[in-house]
Amino acid sequence: MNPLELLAIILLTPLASAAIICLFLRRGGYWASAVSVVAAAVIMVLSFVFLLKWDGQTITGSLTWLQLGQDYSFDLGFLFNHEAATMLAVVAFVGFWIHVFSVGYMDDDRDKGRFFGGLSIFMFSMLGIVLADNLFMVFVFWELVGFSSYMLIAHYWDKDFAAAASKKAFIVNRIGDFGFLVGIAWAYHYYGTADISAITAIIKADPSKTVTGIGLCLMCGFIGKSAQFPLQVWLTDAMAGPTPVSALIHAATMVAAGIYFMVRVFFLLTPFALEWILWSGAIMTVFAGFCALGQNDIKKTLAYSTLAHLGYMATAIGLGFPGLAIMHMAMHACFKATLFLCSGSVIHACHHEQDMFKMGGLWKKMPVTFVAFFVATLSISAVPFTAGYYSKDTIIAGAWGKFAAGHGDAYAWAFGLTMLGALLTALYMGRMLFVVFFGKPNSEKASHAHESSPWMSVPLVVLGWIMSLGAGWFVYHWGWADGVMNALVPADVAQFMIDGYSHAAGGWEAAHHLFEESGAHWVEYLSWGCIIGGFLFTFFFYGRGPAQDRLQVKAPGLYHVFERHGWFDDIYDFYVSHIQRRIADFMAFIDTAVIGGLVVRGSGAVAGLVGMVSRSLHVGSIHGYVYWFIAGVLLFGAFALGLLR
Amino acid sequence: MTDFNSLLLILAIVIPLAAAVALLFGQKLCPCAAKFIAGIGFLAPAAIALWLWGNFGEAAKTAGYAYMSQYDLGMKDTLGISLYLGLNGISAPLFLLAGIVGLAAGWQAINAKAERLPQYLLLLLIMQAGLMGVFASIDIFFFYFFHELALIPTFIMIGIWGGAGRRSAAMEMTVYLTLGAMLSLLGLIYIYKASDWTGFDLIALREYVSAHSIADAVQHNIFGLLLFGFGILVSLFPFHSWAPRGYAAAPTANAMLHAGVLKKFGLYGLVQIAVPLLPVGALEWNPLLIWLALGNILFIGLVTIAQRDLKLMVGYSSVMHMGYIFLGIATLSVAGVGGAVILMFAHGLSVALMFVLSTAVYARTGTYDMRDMGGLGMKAPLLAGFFVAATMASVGLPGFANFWGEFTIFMALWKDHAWAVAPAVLGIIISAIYGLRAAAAIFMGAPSEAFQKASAGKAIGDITRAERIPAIILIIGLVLVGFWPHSISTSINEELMGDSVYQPKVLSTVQTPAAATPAAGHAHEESAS
Amino acid sequence: MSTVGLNAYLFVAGLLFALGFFGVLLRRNTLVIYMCMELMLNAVNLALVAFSRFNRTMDGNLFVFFIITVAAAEVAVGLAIIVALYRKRRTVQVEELNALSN
Amino acid sequence: MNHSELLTQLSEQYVSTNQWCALWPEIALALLAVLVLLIDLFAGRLRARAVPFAAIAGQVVIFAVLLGKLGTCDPADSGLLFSGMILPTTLSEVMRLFFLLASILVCWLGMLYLRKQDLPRMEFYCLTLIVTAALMLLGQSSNFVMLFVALETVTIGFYILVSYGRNSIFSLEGGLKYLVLGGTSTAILLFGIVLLYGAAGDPSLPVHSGDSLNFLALEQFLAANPNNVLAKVGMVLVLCGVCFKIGAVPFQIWIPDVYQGAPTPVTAFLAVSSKAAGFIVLINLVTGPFGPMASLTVPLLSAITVVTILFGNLTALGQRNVKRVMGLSGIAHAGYLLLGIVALIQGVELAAWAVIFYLFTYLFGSFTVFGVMSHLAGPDDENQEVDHYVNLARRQPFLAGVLAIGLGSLAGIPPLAGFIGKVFLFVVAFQANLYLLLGVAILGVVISIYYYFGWMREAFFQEQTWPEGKEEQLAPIKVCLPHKVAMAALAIITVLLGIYQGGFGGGF
Amino acid sequence: MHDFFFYLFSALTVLTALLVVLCPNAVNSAVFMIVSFVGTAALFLLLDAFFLAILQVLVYAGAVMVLFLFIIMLLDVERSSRVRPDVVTVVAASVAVLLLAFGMGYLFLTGHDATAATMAAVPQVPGGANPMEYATASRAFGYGLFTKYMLPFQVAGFLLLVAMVGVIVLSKRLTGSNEAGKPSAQEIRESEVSQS
Repeated sequence: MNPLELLAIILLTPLASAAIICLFLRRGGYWASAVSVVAAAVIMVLSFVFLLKWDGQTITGSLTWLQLGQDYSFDLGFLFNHEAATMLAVVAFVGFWIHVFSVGYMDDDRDKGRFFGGLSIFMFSMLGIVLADNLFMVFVFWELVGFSSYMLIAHYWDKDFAAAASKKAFIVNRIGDFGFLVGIAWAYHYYGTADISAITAIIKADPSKTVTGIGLCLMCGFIGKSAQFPLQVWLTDAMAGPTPVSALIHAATMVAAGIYFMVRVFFLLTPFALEWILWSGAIMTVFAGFCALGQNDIKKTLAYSTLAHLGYMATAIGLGFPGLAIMHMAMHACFKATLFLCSGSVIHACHHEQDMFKMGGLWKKMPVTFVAFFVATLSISAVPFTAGYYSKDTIIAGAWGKFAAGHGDAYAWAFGLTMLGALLTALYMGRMLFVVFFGKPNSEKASHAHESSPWMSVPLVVLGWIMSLGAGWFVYHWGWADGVMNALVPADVAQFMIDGYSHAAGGWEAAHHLFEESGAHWVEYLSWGCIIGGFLFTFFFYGRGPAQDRLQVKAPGLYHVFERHGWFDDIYDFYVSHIQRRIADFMAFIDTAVIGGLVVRGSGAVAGLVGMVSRSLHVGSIHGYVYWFIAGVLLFGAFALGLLR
Repeated sequence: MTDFNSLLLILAIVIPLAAAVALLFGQKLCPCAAKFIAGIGFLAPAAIALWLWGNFGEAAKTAGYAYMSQYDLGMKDTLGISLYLGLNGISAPLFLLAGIVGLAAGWQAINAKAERLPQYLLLLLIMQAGLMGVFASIDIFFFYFFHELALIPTFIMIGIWGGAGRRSAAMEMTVYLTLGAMLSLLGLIYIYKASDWTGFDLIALREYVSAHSIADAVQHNIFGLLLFGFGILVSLFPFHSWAPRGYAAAPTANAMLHAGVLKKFGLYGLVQIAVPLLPVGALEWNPLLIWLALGNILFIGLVTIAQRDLKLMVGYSSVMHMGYIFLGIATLSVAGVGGAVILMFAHGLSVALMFVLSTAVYARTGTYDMRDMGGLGMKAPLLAGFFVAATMASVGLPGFANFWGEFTIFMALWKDHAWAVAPAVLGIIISAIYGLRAAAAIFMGAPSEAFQKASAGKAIGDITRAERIPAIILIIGLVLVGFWPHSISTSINEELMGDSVYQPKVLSTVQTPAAATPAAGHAHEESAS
Repeated sequence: MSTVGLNAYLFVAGLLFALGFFGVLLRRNTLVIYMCMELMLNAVNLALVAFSRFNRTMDGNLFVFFIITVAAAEVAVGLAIIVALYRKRRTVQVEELNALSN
Repeated sequence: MNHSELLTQLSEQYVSTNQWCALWPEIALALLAVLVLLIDLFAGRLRARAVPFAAIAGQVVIFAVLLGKLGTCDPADSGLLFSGMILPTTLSEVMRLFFLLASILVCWLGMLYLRKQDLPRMEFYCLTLIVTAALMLLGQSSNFVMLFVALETVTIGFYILVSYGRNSIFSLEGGLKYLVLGGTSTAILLFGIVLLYGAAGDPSLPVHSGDSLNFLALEQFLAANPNNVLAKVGMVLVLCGVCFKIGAVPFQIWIPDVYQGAPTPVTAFLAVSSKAAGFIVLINLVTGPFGPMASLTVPLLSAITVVTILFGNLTALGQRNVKRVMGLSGIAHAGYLLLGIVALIQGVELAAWAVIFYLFTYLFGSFTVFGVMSHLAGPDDENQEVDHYVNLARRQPFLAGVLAIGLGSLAGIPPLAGFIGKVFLFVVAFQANLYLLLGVAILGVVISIYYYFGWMREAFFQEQTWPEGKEEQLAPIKVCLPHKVAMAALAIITVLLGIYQGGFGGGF
Repeated sequence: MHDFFFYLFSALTVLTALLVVLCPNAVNSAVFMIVSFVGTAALFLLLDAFFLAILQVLVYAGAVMVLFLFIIMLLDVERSSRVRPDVVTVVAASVAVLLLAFGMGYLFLTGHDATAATMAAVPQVPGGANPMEYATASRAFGYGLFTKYMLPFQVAGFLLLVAMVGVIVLSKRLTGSNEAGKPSAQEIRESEVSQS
């Protein structure tokens, strides 16, 4: 089969699934989930078949979708290269397992049709972003993932917070899309094409043709989608959606799409744009880490963690290691999905209780979940030889390497911030681990918790036990882990992550190499120290299974800052409910009072007034009327005599 | 000349009229007979439009027009007016739009349970006939004539079957739209004069213009007249005050047809008549047009955000979207104008859909005030689904036809007016804000107290078949074009490519005699931005 | 032989016309107003005859004949109306005849 | 001096042109009027039905014959008739039809009106017939004497008709006002004629004429002496008189009061026929004798046009009495028509047809409305408020529909005839480059929408605060079949003329 | 001689006309009106329009003014005609009329004057050169009326018919009320005005 056709089938399968569910299975809950899961399975199988057969060459192909005039055409096309391969693997693999998990998690939900339809639409849109070969098409699917995200966040739509969160997510994403779209238009007119490969060729031929503005505008899209500063506010609210959604969309794939896109158009980014990304990413790692410490909600904590790790990815891009960012994205997809799924499992077990301090002591009741969570915690904290270690630590090290290689002080700052971020990761993850799983149950619901069904636990095992632990390791030590890996992961997928970028001077190896050159091994030790120190501190500070947050007790002010997320939401809320609304009301006032009232109806009133005056001239007296005549005669006569001209 | 398909074209106008006449004389008929007659009156044009659309690609064309036929009604020799019908690449999709929306509106109306239903349907049928005529006319006088024919029932329908505040709304709308119509009429007659009394036949006029173009100053004047005349009819900022109030007061089927199809008259006039015949004028008025269109998008967008009344909001949003279309026309390029035409098509479907659904919401909540709603989605999930789809369509989500229009316009706009892109794109945020806010306020969250009180003891069902079918008709149109824009873009593209005005080269040569003014204006905006 | 020319007659006619107008404007009695209108017609007649004489054509004189005929008919009808109105309103004063007004 | 020689000369010069056959419709009308008198005298009990029947049927026959002969004989062949008193043209032929049609409709309205009144009946038809005959002559006259006599026949006829409702002080007062103001305007007109006569006959001037009351002679004189002050003043005074007839500012002031006071059919007669007569005279004047004075007439009439359109429309705003509305809107229509006249003076020949066409649309539109008004009017004829039309669409949907068509046509709404009429006028105005006037005209049209639709609004839109009991108090309105047919015919013609103009559009 | 008579009669005409306007009593006005008409007739004589002078005296001074006087007496309007016009009316009317008179004066006193020389003798009946030549004999009227002005003459007849019918319509008492017993709205509203 033609590879393009295969890709098209992969892309269209979820669309077909969504269409079937939307048209026929709106009320057929189980059938809908079956269709959706089968579609996800087909995607996964076909993707891996495709990847295994792929020879590593870039595949492109397109057809015209809309043509107007000679110079404007909107193409539908695929650009399949290394980052696409990685992303495809991640989306297909993680997506499938989360689908499976959802079957269990959504077991008692009455709107399964809507949920699984949404998941299918999401898969479709996400795959579209992965495969798109031009900016226009990226934008199309960009919007569509935004929509599916909106739809899934609003799954519990009878809840006010879900309604608000979905709205917020979509609108904030649109703000990002505003810049994105401007950037696309700019790029399109500047380069005369929206095709990514064509633009690549142009820039390769003439590197001076990069424009900071275009990069920054495109970055807006990334900022919105990947919830970077200052548009990060929507992601934590997005946790209002069902947990599998949080896992798939708001942790593993969609939010990473921003990173993926930045990697795709990496060649467009000027040093200035990169530095901007670097700073925003690095600061986000710390900021989100602190905020995570102030959350009681298990999912919100994870959401901040996601923000922080997106910050890491951004840092990697900012450092100039797009491959590394992709790799971290892949690793993050594994462990963060695991963490979310675990939290989903816990929440499901605790009858939708999300407050960590009402849980506790769950490790005995839910061993599978616990193990998965534990492994993922290690991974996210970048404990050596777990998945996170290979990517995250390399980012920190890469930052140092850049600084050491004399590229500027900004890299030192980036290093410092990311390192602090690593410490914070250990802190909030440790806090979570100890609070949720150790000690004694703190509530009725937690005490009745029990392990979830196989639908949920199997994905936990696959994603958590195996992938979180092994992904990076397999990747890195590919050469001698052949036997194990072959059974689980297609060889090439892992390989791309390494050598797909090594030659691009922006991959994992490049970063690692740079770091090795600097010879600063203390960095490694420091990061280990951070991890160990962080865990120890949390172990002692929070204790096992506490009923309340000790930080909140000891330092309420600080905790409040963390909890309120630096009052970002409040500022935005203030803007929306006061400033924007006042402006809108004022405009509406102008519209109704001035334009509609004063001008339009005012002129009507003036006409009416003049009419009243002229009407009052009809006094009814003959005399009054004869005056008109004599006036008329005089005027006419004067006119004839030339007195009026 | 008059072959079968040409006959069909005129039948698309005559059948609704005949149905209207039948209803007029058959007022004593039983309601089902009236419904049946009206049903034929709506179904026939839609079917004909689809058929003609399907055959458009293969049809024999003269000067880009297919299915031509001409009838002299007495003014051909003196005023050069004749009933001259045909479809070209731009009018054909809009003709189709008129057919589709007409069918949807007709269906809605037939099931509307309106008081004095036969009269209601009668007026709607007249409107439908006018709409079919507008886009089928080659003669620009009849183009105008049919528009007015379709406009008149609006006033009456608003007055009789309208909602709150209809008396003043109908009056304001009538007076205001008459002003617009009169200005555009003057403009059209002016064209007749400026072209040495060639007549009102668009084909001949184009030939005339290509042979000897109209003097620049005259072009300037005519285009100004047409711009403001059409602008009022299309609710160009700041001439829009009639629209939201009018739509809010209008009965649903009427609002669907008016906002969906009739309003496209002015835009269509600009694309087909004003710009091709008066390229220099278009160029000179362009800067102002862009500013006004941005006013539509930004100012009206913000006003829309402030609306609490669902129907007013839909009305305002429809005004806002006109801004995009004006921008598309202002690009004066194939892409931009093509995008504008696509958006005209798409907006026609989506706004009609919004009106259907708003009415469906009203039927359940008993109010249009969004603050008194909430949580309707739990009781009417399908309605909610439709509504969200409609919102997303009007917000410009890919997969719906609107996206193509908006996106293409943004892309085309950059070429000559890069500064205007950013403010224009701001509109996508604004429309997302009000669209989603409405969806959330109506369908999501917990029911408001007022709604709980109002709906206490009432069974609120999901969308009924009468409401569903128009909605489905419209959504199918939106999605089909959304997924396969070629379906309408091909003919538009061909037509526009044949139009020398929209070609970049020709414009620049045309520009030279009057280059000073537009160039200066342009430079001014560049610095202003 | 006289030195009085056409213009002298015309001036007299004009003066009569103006006086007639003055009366129409000034008087409140409908009958007198009506008489003043006859005065205006009379002025016209005078001018017409003068022109006719000085232009040496008969048409002016013949026109006067028609004007007198019409004036007589008008007077008859007008007086009938005034009388009928007087029967209803018991007045012929202009200021009291303003039932029709805004 | 040989008297027989003189007589021979006279008969050769003047009597040989007296072709009475050319005036057969006028003569037939006059005879019909006499017949009506005779019927009234002798028919006894039958007369209540016989008189209107005879009047209408007779006119219809004349109308049919005239219509049949239209275009078969070229009036230009006959040339000057009655020693230059009469100059039939295609235009005047058409206007004959116009006046006949209007007269038939007035008689029809008269039947409706007189049914509700305690008034003498027969004389109404007799007067209408004679006035119509005079109107027809007026349209053809090409001599000021003829013009004056015909005009006075019309005017005196109208004095009587306006005061016809003699039981009503309003009718009589309207008659008196029309009498005084009409008399004044007659005097002004006469003074103007005299000055023209004097100037054109002055032997000391070039191209003076021995027949200086004749239009042709006058035209030649004015062409040769464009700066003669007497002639200029005479001309504007004549225009004053004509402006009184057509109701142009500042000679429009009588209109609302007189229209309100006059019986409804007479109001219609005044609004349509009298105004049309003014316009046909104006057309004859500006294309004939005043043609050379375009430099004076164009600015003067342009200014009048502007003021007339604005005054008529603005004053009609907020007017509640429908007869006054019709009057004031009639002023506005006169303004639109003046637009055509100005274009005509500028040399746009089509303009005459535009004016005629507009007059026809105005006729159909007006009579449609007046027909409805006559049905709704109570015995107190002058008291017809817009408020009486509330809920008409429910009480009598047929009348409401007809009213809507009539008002729509007057407002100039497609697809009704009035719209085409306006388009026609606009086109000719464009041909004459009258941009300012066009601007004012559309402003006027826009304003007019307000009161026309305000009226329609009362008829159609249900009053939300309509008290429950009030509806029953209103007597049901009955429309007999013949009246229904008549009104439906008017409405249908109004619609058809908007869609298909046929010969109307092309100058016959 | 001619001049003297002109000044005399024109002064008489104008002054009596002024008195017509100014006389508060309608009867007096009517009487002065008759004098004014006679003065005009005299001016006609000066202009060699003998037939018209006679006609003027007969029809105007004789018939019309007598009719006026008759009606004035009949209506007995002395009561209200005593009311003097208010100042505003006087001023406004005077200003308007002065403007008018000024215009007339401007028109007639500044224009070219056909001098007395053109007042040359006129024949009794028209000569052969111009059948409508000015002539003093009343026969000349006949020539005009029955040849050139035949049609207006006939129409004038109908005009008189109209006037006659009109006066009858306006004045005759209806014998059999068509819809008797139905009080009209006017009657109710005008109940304060007593019927004659």
